[in-house]
Amino acid sequence: MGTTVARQPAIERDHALALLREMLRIRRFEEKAAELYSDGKIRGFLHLYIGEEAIAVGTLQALTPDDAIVATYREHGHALARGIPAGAVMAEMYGKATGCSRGRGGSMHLFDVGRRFYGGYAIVGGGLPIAVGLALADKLQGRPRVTACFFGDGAVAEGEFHESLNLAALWKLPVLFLCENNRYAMGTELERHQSQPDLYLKAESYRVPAEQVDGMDVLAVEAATRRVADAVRRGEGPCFLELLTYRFRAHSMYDPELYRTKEEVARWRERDPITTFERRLREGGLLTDASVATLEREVTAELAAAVAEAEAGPWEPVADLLKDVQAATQAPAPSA
Amino acid sequence: MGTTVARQPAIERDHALALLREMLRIRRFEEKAAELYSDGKIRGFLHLYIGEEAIAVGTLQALTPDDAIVATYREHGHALARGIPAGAVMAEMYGKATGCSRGRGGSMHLFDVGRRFYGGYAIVGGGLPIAVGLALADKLQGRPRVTACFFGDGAVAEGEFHESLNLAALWKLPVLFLCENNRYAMGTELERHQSQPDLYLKAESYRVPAEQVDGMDVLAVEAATRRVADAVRRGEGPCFLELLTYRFRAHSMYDPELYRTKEEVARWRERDPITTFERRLREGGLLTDASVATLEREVTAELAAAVAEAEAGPWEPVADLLKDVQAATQAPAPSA
Amino acid sequence: MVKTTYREAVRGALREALQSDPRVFLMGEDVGRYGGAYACSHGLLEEFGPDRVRDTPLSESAFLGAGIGAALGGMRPIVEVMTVNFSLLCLDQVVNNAATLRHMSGGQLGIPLVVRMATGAGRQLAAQHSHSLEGWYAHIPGIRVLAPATVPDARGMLLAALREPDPVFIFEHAALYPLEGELDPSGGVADITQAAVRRPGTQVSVIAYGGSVGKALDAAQELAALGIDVEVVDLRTLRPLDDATVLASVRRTRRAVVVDEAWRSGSLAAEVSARIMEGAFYDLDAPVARVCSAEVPIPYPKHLEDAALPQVAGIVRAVQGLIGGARG
Amino acid sequence: MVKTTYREAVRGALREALQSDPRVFLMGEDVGRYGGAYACSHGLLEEFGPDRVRDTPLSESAFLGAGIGAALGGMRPIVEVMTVNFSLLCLDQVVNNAATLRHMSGGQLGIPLVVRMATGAGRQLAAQHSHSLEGWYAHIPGIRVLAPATVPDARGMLLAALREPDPVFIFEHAALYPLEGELDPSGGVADITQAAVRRPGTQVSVIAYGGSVGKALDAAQELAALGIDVEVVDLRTLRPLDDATVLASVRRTRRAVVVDEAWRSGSLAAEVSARIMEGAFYDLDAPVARVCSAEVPIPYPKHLEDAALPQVAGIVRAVQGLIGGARG
Ligand SMILES: Cc1ncc(C[n+]2csc(CCOP(=O)(O)OP(=O)(O)O)c2C)c(N)n1
Ligand SMILES: Cc1ncc(C[n+]2csc(CCOP(=O)(O)OP(=O)(O)O)c2C)c(N)n1
Ligand SMILES: [Mg+2]
Ligand SMILES: [Mg+2]
Repeated sequence: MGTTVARQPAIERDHALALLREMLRIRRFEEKAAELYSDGKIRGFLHLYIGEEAIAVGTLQALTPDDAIVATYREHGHALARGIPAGAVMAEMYGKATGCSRGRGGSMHLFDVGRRFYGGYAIVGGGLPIAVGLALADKLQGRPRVTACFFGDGAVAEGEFHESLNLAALWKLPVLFLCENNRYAMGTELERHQSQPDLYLKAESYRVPAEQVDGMDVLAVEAATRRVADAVRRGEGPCFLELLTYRFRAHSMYDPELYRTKEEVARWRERDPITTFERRLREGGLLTDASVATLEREVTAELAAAVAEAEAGPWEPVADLLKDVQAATQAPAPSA
Repeated sequence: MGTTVARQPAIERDHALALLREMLRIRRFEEKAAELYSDGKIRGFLHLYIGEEAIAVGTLQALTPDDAIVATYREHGHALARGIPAGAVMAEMYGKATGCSRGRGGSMHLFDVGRRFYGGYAIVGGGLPIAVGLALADKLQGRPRVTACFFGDGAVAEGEFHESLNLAALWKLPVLFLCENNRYAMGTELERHQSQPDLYLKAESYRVPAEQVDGMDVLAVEAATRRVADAVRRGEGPCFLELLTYRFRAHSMYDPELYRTKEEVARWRERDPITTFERRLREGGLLTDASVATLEREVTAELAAAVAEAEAGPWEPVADLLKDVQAATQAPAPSA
Repeated sequence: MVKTTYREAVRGALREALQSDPRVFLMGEDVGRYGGAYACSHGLLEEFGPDRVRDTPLSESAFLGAGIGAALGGMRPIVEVMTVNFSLLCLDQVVNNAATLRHMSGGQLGIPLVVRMATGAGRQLAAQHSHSLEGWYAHIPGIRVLAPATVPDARGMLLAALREPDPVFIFEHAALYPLEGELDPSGGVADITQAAVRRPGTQVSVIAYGGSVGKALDAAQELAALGIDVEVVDLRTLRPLDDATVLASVRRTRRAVVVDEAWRSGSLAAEVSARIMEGAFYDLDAPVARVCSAEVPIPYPKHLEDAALPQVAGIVRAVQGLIGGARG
Repeated sequence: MVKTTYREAVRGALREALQSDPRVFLMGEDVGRYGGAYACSHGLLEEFGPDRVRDTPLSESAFLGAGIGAALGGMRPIVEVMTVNFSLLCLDQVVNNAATLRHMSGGQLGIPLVVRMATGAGRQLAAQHSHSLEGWYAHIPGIRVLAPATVPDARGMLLAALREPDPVFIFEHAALYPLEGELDPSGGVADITQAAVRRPGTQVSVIAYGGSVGKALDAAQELAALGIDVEVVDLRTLRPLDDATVLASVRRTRRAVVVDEAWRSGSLAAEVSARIMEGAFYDLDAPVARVCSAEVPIPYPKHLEDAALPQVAGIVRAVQGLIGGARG
């Protein structure tokens, strides 16, 4: 297919506000998470999605509750946009038993099987085969569902990317591959880890339809996702979206960011998916200072409640350490 | 680049006879090996190259003694075409201490470091990263050499193929990727294991120049190899040749060949690289019954000597079992 | 009871599973058109069709991971990794996903996945095709590891594995496929929690699994002729190990030899020895001995391969050494 | 003598190697511009340039294999696999190529390759980033496996590894990088054949390696206060194991506890226990005990991670158990 010029569909106000709200929820949540990390409330690795919110929000808007999500260790945004309560996500990052993974996974391993959110994978590329298998199960059971699989530009270099794309294409599986190309794999710039930096061209080499989309434009992301998700759901095989974006913050809280300039970051910040969208809505007369203030107030309130819930949550008792290493009970006998 | 019509360069007689002789040497060697396998002289896995000889002969004709070779478990032809004495190869297949790997590797693991023949790899795809590393060593030491890496169509599905092509292309390493596309990975046909069966297109997706070549035409193979090998040696980065061929025999001696029809095999046998080349030379008046008879006589004599050498060769003493698991002595101290 | 082979027992179990449970499907390299590298799925593609018997590309990591995903999606996949040698390419999916997701998700995810692979040496396939890595799999929390050594276990353990809610890895020693034995075709699932005493004895316990059980029984025969009464224990389940059966045997015999086709250092035999140390130290009359493979890439020639692998003669020597070496 | 850190000792050794041998180059994910995930190569790209300090794509199998090939081609590559957790993706290259080619080629090929990786848990990185798989590497014939536990070893073992004609794998416990210690900057290569007695003692030998050595020493302190005199042995080289030092210690103390951050079943601790069984059984007053990680994917919350890993208190209890449990 190739690059599509970011279209400018007529914006419907409530929907636009919903998109803005979702992006803001993620932004404020992660800004708070960074604070809590400094306070030692959150530990381990913390990978912020700040700057990339339009992707999680735009793509997940276009998917249904029946669809499955497979994400990476940089998945707070996807979890929140999927509807996992902020309190459950924050509690997970605290490591509390009330967390969405009972506190065992932390920031990198958010799960919510009820919402078909199949997690948070911290081995780069490790989620792709899982997504292929979820889609295979749907196809074998004749369920018109999409499995949306998020991964970064760095993951594209891993062998599992290659094997997974071939398998999904060969078997025409309903996988929507969503490549969050933020131009860096940790400290290694795209051109220094990919011989072909136009990643959607790689996808096409598997005969997978692929497009490049402006990942800083939530409407463009949503529109592209709707377009291809329907094809995937109809059983036409996998599709691939390369979502061009940028990570505003360090790779993780350990990263001294020696590999890029403040200027480069500043240039990209001008394309902040939230502020640009907000400006656009104001220009379109869809947003007023008052409505922004309300939005911010509501988001802040939700966040405060989430933190309170995380603080109040209990720790899993040490006695339960070995619980669920394997299932307590055996599976039911074959149905036939 | 894309497909090149197999050109018909003017044939120089001595050279043509040399090519024919090399292909015949391989053919007769393997026909004998099949016999010896039934006799129990050769054991383990035996993968015959019969039908694909034009590739090993054509490519290696175009390479120099300084170039390195990395091959697969189907590498008798490459070893012989590289100049490893037939006796040393046959002795290896017998498991004799006089074999080119001291008998330890057998058919799948032929080595001759003096001839820069870096082996025989039996984990599909496992040789590609090794080839990339050999080429990296040449580049770092400023040696204008090519590392020729042979692998099959099935290997293209492995993650290591993907990682190796990206790395070689990214670092502009002097690797010549030689894909022996014989249309089957064991019993699985090309279209059933590759979503994009035109494998050279995959290579192009890494920005590696690639061509499809008639692998049944020894002259076309040689010409294409010369063309691209020079570019690789000059430091222009890796190249990829997809050599279209067919395996006339079973995958291994265990294979009942349930997955293809006798008719399909028969159709391909009409394109036998040896008989077709022979016919062409006769038509060009370059070959007479007499010269063919001489050739066959010489090849038969060499083969008989090789078998005799293998038969006569000693077994490695059991006492040496642990020899060379690690080097006996330490390496010299750093040069500087 | 019918006379059949280990291979046919596996094939029969696969067939029965595909017939009895629509969620079951088989996936792997050449399991379909080729009929399986070891012919364990011969004819199944024709009988069950390409949706349920799926030939995969050479992509161990992707199709093992796809098996995990399909299990999460409600299927009961049986993944065949052609041999353990190639399973290194998907070990990340095993360790970090298959074995981990249930616990790491706080119990939300279950992965009823069965993975079968051929293992072991002895057929002159040389260093890259002769590994015995069951011990590595037995190190991984969250999975169950089985090593059927008999015709009934080849069938019954596979059927039992399909009842498990968590990943089960079944290691079939390639040398066993032609093994003949009696089978009750209507026999149900096998117990997959206990080791089995294959031959009762009083003086020394020889503990083995998979392809080494037969060698242990042969050694016991020879030793019987020499007047040494050996008990042979087949571990059967490598994870979790059945300590109770092993320790009970050793407490009776007061001496043990552990046989393992893996390289000695870091072998599963080391774990068995350590557990006997911990559980029966005061009952031992002599140190537990190990008969394992030499620490060398397995060479191609028969005489060197034989020298590298555990053999009956070596087991006999080890047992005699214990009897000799015993105190008082 | 200078006061420095484990991290700086590694960095200094890398720098010295790059300076002293033009064949040496460093390759791995983010070793260059980023400065190394653990800052062990900070500044080296600037000093030695992109040919000798090479950032790789996320392609563990390709760049580990490329290290093997470059070594075959006359270079002396140092490959950094960011952490052991990711090394599963290149384990095939390690087992089937790096460890095998010399023997399988009849001695023709040599692979002077050094591979470094961070290992271990303890920083709340959860199940996929907390593995301790040194024991698996120690199972592989054809390679040498090192686990520096001190600042001098962090430097000296790396320099020694670069002298080896065969692949050497160095496991740096991530929790040790900030460790401070005295270093002789002009000190040469370290011995990489022997274990070291880090603290002499008479009543119990506590055998540990890598990140557990410090815990063993702390436990010895506490036990001294309780009047129990503990000897602490640092294995240092995990393959080949230095049996002599271990057995000599156990023969003196007649009791041993093996500490290993790996999961208990199939841990390197099992191998050490089995070797003591085989080499010092008649000298033991009590069964060898193991203190290992719980058999569970390592959880994220601190209290659960602490509960899953070996701790000083657990080592103390194990030693007391032996003293209590001894006969006569
Ligand atoms: C297999 C593997 N190798 C290395 C790492 C260490 N690591 C974590 S994130 C990362 C960069 C991934 O980049 P990308 O895929 O672009 O995702 P991003 O972080 O930019 O969102 C690396 C190298 C890992 N987690 N897994
Ligand atoms: C990683 C791996 N998986 C599976 C196998 C078993 N196997 C050996 S050869 C082969 C087919 C390879 O096909 P291709 O690459 O096309 O080479 P060809 O045999 O056709 O020359 C397979 C599946 C293997 N050796 N290695
Ligand atoms: Mg990125
Ligand atoms: Mg092929």
